[in-house]
Amino acid sequence: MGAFDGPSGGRSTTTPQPEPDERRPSAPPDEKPGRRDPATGREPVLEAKDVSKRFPGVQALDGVSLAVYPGEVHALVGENGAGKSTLIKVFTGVHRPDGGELRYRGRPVAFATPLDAQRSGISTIYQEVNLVPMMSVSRNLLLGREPRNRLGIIDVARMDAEAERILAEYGVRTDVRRPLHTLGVGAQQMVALARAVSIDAKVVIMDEPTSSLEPREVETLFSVIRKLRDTGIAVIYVSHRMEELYRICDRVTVLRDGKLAHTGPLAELERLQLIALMLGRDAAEIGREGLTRFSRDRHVAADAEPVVEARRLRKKHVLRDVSVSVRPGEVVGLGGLLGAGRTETAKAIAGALPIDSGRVLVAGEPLRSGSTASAIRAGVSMLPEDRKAEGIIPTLSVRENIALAALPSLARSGVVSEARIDRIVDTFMRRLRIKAASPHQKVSELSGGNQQKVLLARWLALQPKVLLLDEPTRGIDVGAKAEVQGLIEELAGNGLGVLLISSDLEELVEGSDRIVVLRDGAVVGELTGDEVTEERIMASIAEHSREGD
Amino acid sequence: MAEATAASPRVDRARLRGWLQEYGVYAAVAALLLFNVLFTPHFVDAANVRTQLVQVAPIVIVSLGMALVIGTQGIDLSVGSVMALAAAVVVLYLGYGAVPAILMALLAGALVGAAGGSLVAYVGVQPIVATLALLVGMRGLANVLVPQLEEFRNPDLIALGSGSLAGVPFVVVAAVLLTALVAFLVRRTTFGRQLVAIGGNRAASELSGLPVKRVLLTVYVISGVLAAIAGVLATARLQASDPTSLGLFIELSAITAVVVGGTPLSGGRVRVLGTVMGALLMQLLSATLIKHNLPQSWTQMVQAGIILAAVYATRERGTR
Amino acid sequence: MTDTAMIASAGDGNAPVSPRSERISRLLQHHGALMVLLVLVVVGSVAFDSFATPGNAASIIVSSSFLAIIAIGMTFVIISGGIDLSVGSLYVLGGVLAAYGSQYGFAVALLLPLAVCGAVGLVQGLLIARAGMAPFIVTLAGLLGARGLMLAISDEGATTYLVEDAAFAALGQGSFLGLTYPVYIAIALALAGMVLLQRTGFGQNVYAIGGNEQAAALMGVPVARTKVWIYLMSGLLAGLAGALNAARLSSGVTILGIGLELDVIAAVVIGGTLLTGGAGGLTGTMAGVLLLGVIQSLINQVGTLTSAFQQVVSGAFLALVVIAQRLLGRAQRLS
Amino acid sequence: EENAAAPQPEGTQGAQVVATPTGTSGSTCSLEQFGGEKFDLKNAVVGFSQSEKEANPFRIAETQSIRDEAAKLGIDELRVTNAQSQFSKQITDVQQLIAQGAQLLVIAPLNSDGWEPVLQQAAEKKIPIITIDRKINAEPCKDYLTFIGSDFYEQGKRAADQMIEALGGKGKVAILLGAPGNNVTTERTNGFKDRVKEKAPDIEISFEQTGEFAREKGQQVTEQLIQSNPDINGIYAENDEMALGAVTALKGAGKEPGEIKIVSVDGTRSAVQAIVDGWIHAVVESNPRFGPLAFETAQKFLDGEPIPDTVIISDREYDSSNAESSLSQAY
Ligand SMILES: Nc1ncnc2c1ncn2[C@@H]1O[C@H](COP(=O)(O)OP(=O)(O)OP(=O)(O)O)[C@@H](O)[C@H]1O
Ligand SMILES: Nc1ncnc2c1ncn2[C@@H]1O[C@H](COP(=O)(O)OP(=O)(O)OP(=O)(O)O)[C@@H](O)[C@H]1O
Ligand SMILES: [Mg+2]
Ligand SMILES: [Mg+2]
Repeated sequence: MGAFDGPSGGRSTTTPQPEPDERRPSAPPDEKPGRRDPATGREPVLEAKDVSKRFPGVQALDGVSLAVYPGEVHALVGENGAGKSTLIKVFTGVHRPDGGELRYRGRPVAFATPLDAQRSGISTIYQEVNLVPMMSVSRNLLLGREPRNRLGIIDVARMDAEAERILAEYGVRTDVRRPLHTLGVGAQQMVALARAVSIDAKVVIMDEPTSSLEPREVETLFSVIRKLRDTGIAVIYVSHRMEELYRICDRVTVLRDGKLAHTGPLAELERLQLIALMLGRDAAEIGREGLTRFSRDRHVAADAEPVVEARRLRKKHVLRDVSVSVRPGEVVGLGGLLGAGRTETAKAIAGALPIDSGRVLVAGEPLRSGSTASAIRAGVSMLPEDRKAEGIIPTLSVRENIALAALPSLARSGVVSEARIDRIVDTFMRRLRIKAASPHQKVSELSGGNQQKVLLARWLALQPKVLLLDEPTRGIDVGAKAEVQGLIEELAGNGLGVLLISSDLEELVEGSDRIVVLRDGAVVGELTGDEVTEERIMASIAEHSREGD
Repeated sequence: MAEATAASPRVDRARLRGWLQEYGVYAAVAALLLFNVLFTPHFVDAANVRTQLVQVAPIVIVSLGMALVIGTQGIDLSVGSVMALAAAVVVLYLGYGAVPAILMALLAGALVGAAGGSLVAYVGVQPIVATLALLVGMRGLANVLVPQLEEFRNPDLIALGSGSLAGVPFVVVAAVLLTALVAFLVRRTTFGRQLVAIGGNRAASELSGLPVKRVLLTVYVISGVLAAIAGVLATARLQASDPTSLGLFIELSAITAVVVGGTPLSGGRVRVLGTVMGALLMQLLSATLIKHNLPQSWTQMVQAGIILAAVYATRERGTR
Repeated sequence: MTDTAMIASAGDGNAPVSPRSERISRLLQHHGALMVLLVLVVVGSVAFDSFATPGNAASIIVSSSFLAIIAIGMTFVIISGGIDLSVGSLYVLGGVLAAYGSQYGFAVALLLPLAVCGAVGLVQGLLIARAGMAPFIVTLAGLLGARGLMLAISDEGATTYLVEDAAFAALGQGSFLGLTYPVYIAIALALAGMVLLQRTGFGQNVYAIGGNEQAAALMGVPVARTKVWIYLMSGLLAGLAGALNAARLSSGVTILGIGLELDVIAAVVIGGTLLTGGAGGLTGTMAGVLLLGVIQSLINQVGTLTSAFQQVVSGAFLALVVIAQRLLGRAQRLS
Repeated sequence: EENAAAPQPEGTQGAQVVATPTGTSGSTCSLEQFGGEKFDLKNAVVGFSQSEKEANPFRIAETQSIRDEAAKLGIDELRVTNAQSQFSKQITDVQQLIAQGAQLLVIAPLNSDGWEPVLQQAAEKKIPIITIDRKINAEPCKDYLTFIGSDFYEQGKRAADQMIEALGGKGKVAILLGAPGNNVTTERTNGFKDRVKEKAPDIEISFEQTGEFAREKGQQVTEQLIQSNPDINGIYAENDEMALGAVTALKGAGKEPGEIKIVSVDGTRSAVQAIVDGWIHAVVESNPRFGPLAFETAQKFLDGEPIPDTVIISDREYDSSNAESSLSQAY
């Protein structure tokens, strides 16, 4: 069929065509199992040819081809919902493709289950952390490969020691016997990573592995990836973070709306061009308009009364006298490393975490502690960090999910008004550009980025005074990220107070008027004005680390 | 992605499958009706139709409450015992007249529901054990109150059981009204939306400021009251209060009706009409087997087979 | 790479261990039923002279052994996030088949119930794992179907087969140190179950499936196969318990096991296994089984309660036990 | 008021009368044969194991009769357990009674088979067992002392006689069976069917469904029955509760009293009243008042007298001729 090199690569005509020599010659491909990389002469280890996959209402993949070679890091990029995760799941046997062919090590394959794929040497870290929360860290890490004693019985002591050793390589030090869910999301992600890599794999697929990692963990991850590449393992790497792609990836495949938009070496593509390919827009045009980002030129009256004020929040082992305040129209960033207590601070303010002492004032009025309902009534909304566990209601539609928190205000004496719901849902779906087949599509069927937008819509529908955003752009594509950032800007401009938590330092710095730095559950610094830089944040953390140790 | 929704044959098949999932239970009821019309003598007599509807009414009412509870990812095993308790209370207070007696019975149902609901919502006991304790204890309590079957001659209560409105038995009227009420509750009220949200993801609902505990408590209270209503109606029909055997094992029938009707036990969804159809299916099935005079062994095995077939046809399939 | 270590809260350079309170909490949560059991036994011994006698203790233990065997299977089922309502019917079916089979000798008496109950379990497992049907419904159908089958082979329950084989009867009646063989069989099976659950790949898979089925599948757990085994095992154990009971009673009594599934589930859940799956264990289950036996025995000791009051008391007991266990766990977690 | 139905301790109304004082096989058992030791009944620990909840007239009257008689005889240490219809629980109950030091056991068995473990333990300690209302399938005088109760097969036969008479020897009859697997169900069914086959081959038994001994089930099954078999002439209900359920169903369907002949077994007051009202044709009694006879037998045994291995009591019959006058004797 030749689809791999065929016109599908350049079907979107507005995109700048890559140089011809980047693309492999269109020799009749089906004579030999697999073709050779022109540069190295190697055969692809994993290959998709003209693969299609349809979900009810969505053509998630439409004739997509992809070839990955041993010893390369292959970036897979595209907007939210472009089909990246779906393609990966087709590779690993989670979904069965409707059409097309998959080849692995030169032979056609159809993995029946992820287990088959894993056994054959394709190891995957999925977008959502997919581990078992209630099992211990070591059991999660070594599930299926537990060390046995002579009787064939699991040797628990050795298992724990082994797990501790493996995790130490990834910079995770924790009691491996505790249940996984007691770890932060980032640490869980590292466990998943360690698990995937320590399996003897030929191909390692990573679907947005860095979305919940700290900068330092990202470094750890990159050194792992480089090691993998050097030992001849192929890595498929999905991420929305452009700088990362350029640092670590050799080649790139761009998907757009389920179709192949481009494939080729990454170095030859400029960042702007890559974004243009993803968005399906003209590079020059994007260059002119720029991708909307934080403008950093907002001014908040320094003497304005804070709209929300947290005073000496204290919770044993978690928070130590944390005080934060946000004024109307101000974006306050919360900086700190994993486990610093940023999420807990936000949750305590939103009434979702019972605290031992301290109080939260909204517009001067104290909130009843430990009650999300009263916080919401007072105008405090929190976008939770863990979308899957604490955000979406998977059984309900997009519409129901958006309207959920605002229901009481959309109802008269307990009876909901469908018209009012429709109006709100319609407004926000358009304003946030939520991509769904219809408002009645199940939210669990949306791509990660769109789920996040649905959640944002849920909170905005409440017309809050204060918005607490915990990692609002995690797992969101460049376009959407810019939109969300623009939105934050806009909201703040309208007088909303925003508390922003982000592990993306660049975003934090660009977005915040002021940054409060946390470490080990305590405030260790506050940066304002020109002090708001990445270096100062890192310095502030480091300084106190030294003191602390 | 609007252009991607263009129809294709594959989508049609998916839609058909979705349709079967949604309406499979209706098809099953229709099939069973057809069988009976063809092979069961006197099946289409008005009197027979009436008998089937009257007999199914209490199960429908109990199942409605069960559907709500299951929607919140819970389960209520206490419904049968609540029926018995309501039967006991209603004869105890019958001296004050039918209406006060019935109100007391409903109150008793509400209290049992509140007890179960508090255990689940506030103490955090798993629904199945919380309501299991009530299943055991409340049947005992009913028997303490009314140690043996007690006949009554109160004309109002007897009329409730055997009278009719424009040819439709009161019992059936009650079931229809309650079905409409519950359907309204689920579809149109804040409470209904919150209930399914809590069943779908409790943590998220809590963070979204929903009154999770209150909703859970209310759901169990509603289930208790509905079971009490069913108990009163069954008692009125029997013209005797029989706390020993009234509602025995009805929780299993109700759960079956709910699940066969397409409400998943994993919560987050409630199908009211499906539940009614599920109850009807089970009723028609047992009527068919009785009318054809099958021995108990066969009855049970055939029931097992049909339940499996119905649920198999309507099951939610994975992505492949 | 160690310099990039993420320091956990207790970060003191060494691998941090969980705080002691957390461990105590875990212990209590896992062994809440055991604590309540101990309390009840102490209270019972003080309050009633005839409670702590060897005879009474033996009767509690012996009668609990059958429930215990079934509860082992149920523990696996519930940890995997499922439920098995068919055990009560399989128990009586197993007994009737064993008694029927005993006329052909020891082997048939033992193997016939295992084969049939195992087959029912297998079919249930296949329907649940391969066809993706809800365990509650599949096993509810199993409950009906197995009881129907039992009625069919016993002439609508009218025929009670007697155990003909002396060796087989001895399996249920013989005793050692005052306890009958089924007690030792139950203990052996429980120990084997613990090893299977905690120390084998199969056990890990069971926990993983119950904890997060989707993740388990993605982590390479053979979900369907594991589930089939779980239900097969539950069916086998219920059948075995029925067979042993038939040996003890010397006959295939047909009126057994109605509502037994609820007792078994109660025992497992009281034992600290989460009905939502993913957590729990057999130590708790065994404590839960004994707890139910002790509660019954205490009610019998009082001796003056009417049957209705007995039910009220056992319902209240059940509620108290779960509340106590729940609060114990919570208090520890908060501190 | 609740106790109105219970027998008056001093009255002889409705007391059991022994039908076969010497037992069917004629063999007897004495303390010597049994091998136990004599003890004073008054100061002894006596265990009574009831099978089902005291929630129907039969069980209430039965337990009450045992309690009353024990009180009358001045037995302080009467321990009563209730198996709540769970056979396994009954076995454990009796074992625990033994552990509590019971010297005499009175058992109302839930099931005839499966008593092996209890019998072994009792035999070791030489505890005499009197089983009432249902038999235990074991060896009298060795495994247990004696059985006192009705003959359920005979009850079925007598019900058949009543039905045959009511229908004049031909017609269609439906049976409302008791709970499946229950000995009582089996024997009352067999007695009825055998008698019909033998004496009235023109009577066709065209319908048999279980009503599980409960009134509501009896009503529901009858409702189904009269829709699908409108030509039915008679209903044999294996206990009074189901018969009364059938009556409610017939009333609801607009039938006249006596249009369909109902015969049942038990002799509860409501059923006898229904005979008076014309809805039930006849009731065969099954007398639950075992207390006096049981303790009398025990006393005789302890006194060294030989006692029969089976004591069948004579059950009365109620029909329109005697219903009104014997209403007060029904339980
Ligand atoms: N199980 C499913 N059922 C129905 N539709 C689905 C399902 N999974 C994915 N989709 C749809 O397929 C499309 C592609 O989704 P996919 O998850 O592959 O996107 P993605 O590129 O990984 O996006 P993101 O960057 O947000 O993770 C989306 O429109 C999504 O709604
Ligand atoms: N790996 C860990 N080891 C020990 N304790 C941890 C760990 N992860 C989290 N915690 C506990 O949780 C508290 C806050 O963790 P959390 O990860 O929610 O904070 P955070 O700053 O929001 O981090 P992030 O949002 O980046 O995950 C820590 O102070 C600590 O007590
Ligand atoms: Mg994705
Ligand atoms: Mg966080």
